[in-house]
Amino acid sequence: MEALAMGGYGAYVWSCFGLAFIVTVVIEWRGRVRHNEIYRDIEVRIKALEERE
Amino acid sequence: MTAKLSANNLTLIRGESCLFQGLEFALNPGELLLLEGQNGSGKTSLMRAIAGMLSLESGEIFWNDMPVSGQRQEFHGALVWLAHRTGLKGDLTLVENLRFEGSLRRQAKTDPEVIYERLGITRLKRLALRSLSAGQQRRVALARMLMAAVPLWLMDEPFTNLDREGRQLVMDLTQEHLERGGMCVMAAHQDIKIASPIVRVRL
Amino acid sequence: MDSSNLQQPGIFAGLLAIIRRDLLLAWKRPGDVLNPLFFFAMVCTLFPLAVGPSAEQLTFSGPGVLWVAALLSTLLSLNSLFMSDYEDGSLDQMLVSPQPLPVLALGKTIAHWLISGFPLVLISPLLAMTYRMPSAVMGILMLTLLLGTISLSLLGSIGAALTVGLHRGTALLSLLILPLAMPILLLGANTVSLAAANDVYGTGIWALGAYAIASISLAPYATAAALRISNE
Amino acid sequence: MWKFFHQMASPPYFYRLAATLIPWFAIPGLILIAYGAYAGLFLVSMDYQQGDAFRIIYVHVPSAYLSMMAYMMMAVGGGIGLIWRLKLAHAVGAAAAPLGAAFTFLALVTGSIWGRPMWGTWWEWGDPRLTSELILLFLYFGYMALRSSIDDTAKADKASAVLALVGVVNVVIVHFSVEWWSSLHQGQTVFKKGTMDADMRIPLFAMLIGFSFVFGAMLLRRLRTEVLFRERRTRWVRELVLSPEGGK
Repeated sequence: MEALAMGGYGAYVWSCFGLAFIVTVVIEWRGRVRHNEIYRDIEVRIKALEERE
Repeated sequence: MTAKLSANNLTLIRGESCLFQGLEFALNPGELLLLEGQNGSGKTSLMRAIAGMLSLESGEIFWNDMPVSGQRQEFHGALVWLAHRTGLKGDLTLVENLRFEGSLRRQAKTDPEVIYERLGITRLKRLALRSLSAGQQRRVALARMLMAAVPLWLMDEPFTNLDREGRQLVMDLTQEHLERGGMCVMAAHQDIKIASPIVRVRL
Repeated sequence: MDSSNLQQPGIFAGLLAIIRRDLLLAWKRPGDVLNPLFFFAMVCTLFPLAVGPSAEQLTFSGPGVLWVAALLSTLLSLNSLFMSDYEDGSLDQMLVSPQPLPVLALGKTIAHWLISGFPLVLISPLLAMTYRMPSAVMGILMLTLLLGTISLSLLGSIGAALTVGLHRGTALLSLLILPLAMPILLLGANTVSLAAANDVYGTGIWALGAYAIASISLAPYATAAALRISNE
Repeated sequence: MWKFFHQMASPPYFYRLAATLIPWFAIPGLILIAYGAYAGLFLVSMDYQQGDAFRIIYVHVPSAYLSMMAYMMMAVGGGIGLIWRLKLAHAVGAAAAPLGAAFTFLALVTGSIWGRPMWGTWWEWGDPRLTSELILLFLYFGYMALRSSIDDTAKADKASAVLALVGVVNVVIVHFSVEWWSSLHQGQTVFKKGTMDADMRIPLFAMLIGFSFVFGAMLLRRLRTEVLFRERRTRWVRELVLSPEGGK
């Protein structure tokens, strides 16, 4: 427990590491969501074209 | 293949649509290149590509059988561009506008007064261009073209805003230019009556 | 006026021609010259109204306020640099001109500076006086503004060329140019502050001079490239 | 050599290659970060001046490093794209910008959190690095705003490449002018050079390399998205989508 408190600086240190984790995860997750959206749009458009032919 | 102005395998993509693909032409002195097609078929885009304002997806335009991209300044020194928007300043007078243009490129030996007279704009010399009608402004743009001593005229829809007399004048001027050994690239959606050889490109 | 150029005119003739044309245009529309000046004067007036007329505070913050006002006023006038050329087709004519495009871009920027930057340098002592700036420092203020507005105009011409023809041009231009212009502001304002505090201020002047020379020689190429891209 | 580059730059090839490469970047990166974070948090003994607060450098420094690397990549990619007309190089700029902005933000916030116990304030204008980092964030905003306000992708690519090249010259000027400015005002920085022991440095290197690898993986994933979007009208994308195994 004492190791986690970091001699009173625990809140600062842990919030930095936590924030780094959150920012990285969020930006990666947003990237994946965008990829899937674009993929789905292309898929829908191409399949619609296929059916018309 | 030898020609003064030529192009091979031009492909142009604008946004989502392919305007033309594998387009070719060759033009020699005394000939008119006529670009035909509906509105929006890419006539203006092709003109802009010839003038070097649009980057092509593929293909190359040649001037004296050398790629234009390697001699842009020389090529631009040999052409004038007459576009839908005149590129003249409404706040300046006819003379002020043409004087500016004259300091940028080589000028013909003809006396400017003769050119003004021919185009019927002598009386308008001291007026700000803003106060002239669209047709009169068009005639000023024609004056700029005549005053430049260049072999190649690029004319995008030169007949718009002109009355019947004006249209005839454009055709006469073009004819004279071609007979002198000049060249024209013209985009028009009406038929033109010119005795010189015409190279047609259908878009 | 000799209008029978049988030879292709040189680049210097082209440069002078475009400067002359733009000055003539500004002469016919004096509002373009006066608006940035009024804006400059008004921003300088806002500050004492906001923080109070205490002489000590005004002396202390004068250089900074004058410089921020100059920066914003230059930015305001930059938006129209290529706008009318784009709209009336003159930009197309510039692009197919036998004159090199960087030369024409430089000419337009010089004309712009003569219209908006230079008058601002000239009236700055007047406003500096209201901030109780000692007259010895005013020379330094004018020198830094002279060098700084040249750099700002050139830097801004790149931004103006990139945003010409875009709908949200004005706001976007500020967003692009302000971070790029921060070093100029920082050097200019702090040099004047140092001079006001009787400190050594040479570094800032040299740095501003170097910045101005570098931007005269490099910015026109970037502006020309940006114009070609924007007008495609 | 040239043939290799051209093959690399061919979109369908790159799209598949990137998918196989991503785990090769992500897994070593995550292992290095796990080690670096553990060592930085628990194994390394605390700094005698700053106490345990100095452990923040283990996220701050890699973020600041990546924020500048990403801008460099945008500029280099833009330059290559303009000169050799390589569309993939332009895509690098589009993919790197949001990542770079995120790491710049991270560097700013961690720097500010670190400054709080050191200076007693969340923001200290006198610190040259934080100020430079803030200007860098604005440069990223400008770049992304320009990109998103031009609809035509090819045009947006070229315009933003010019901006990135102008910006990268400016980053250097910003750096030096801000240093000069803060020296005038007796600015202080908490990041001092040459005061680090070897056992502090090794986890920092691990974090730097780990962050770079993870950045690489994230960049590759975003590049795949860019390539897919830009090539959406082509035959290979059509075949990819219609193939039974799909191509996500």
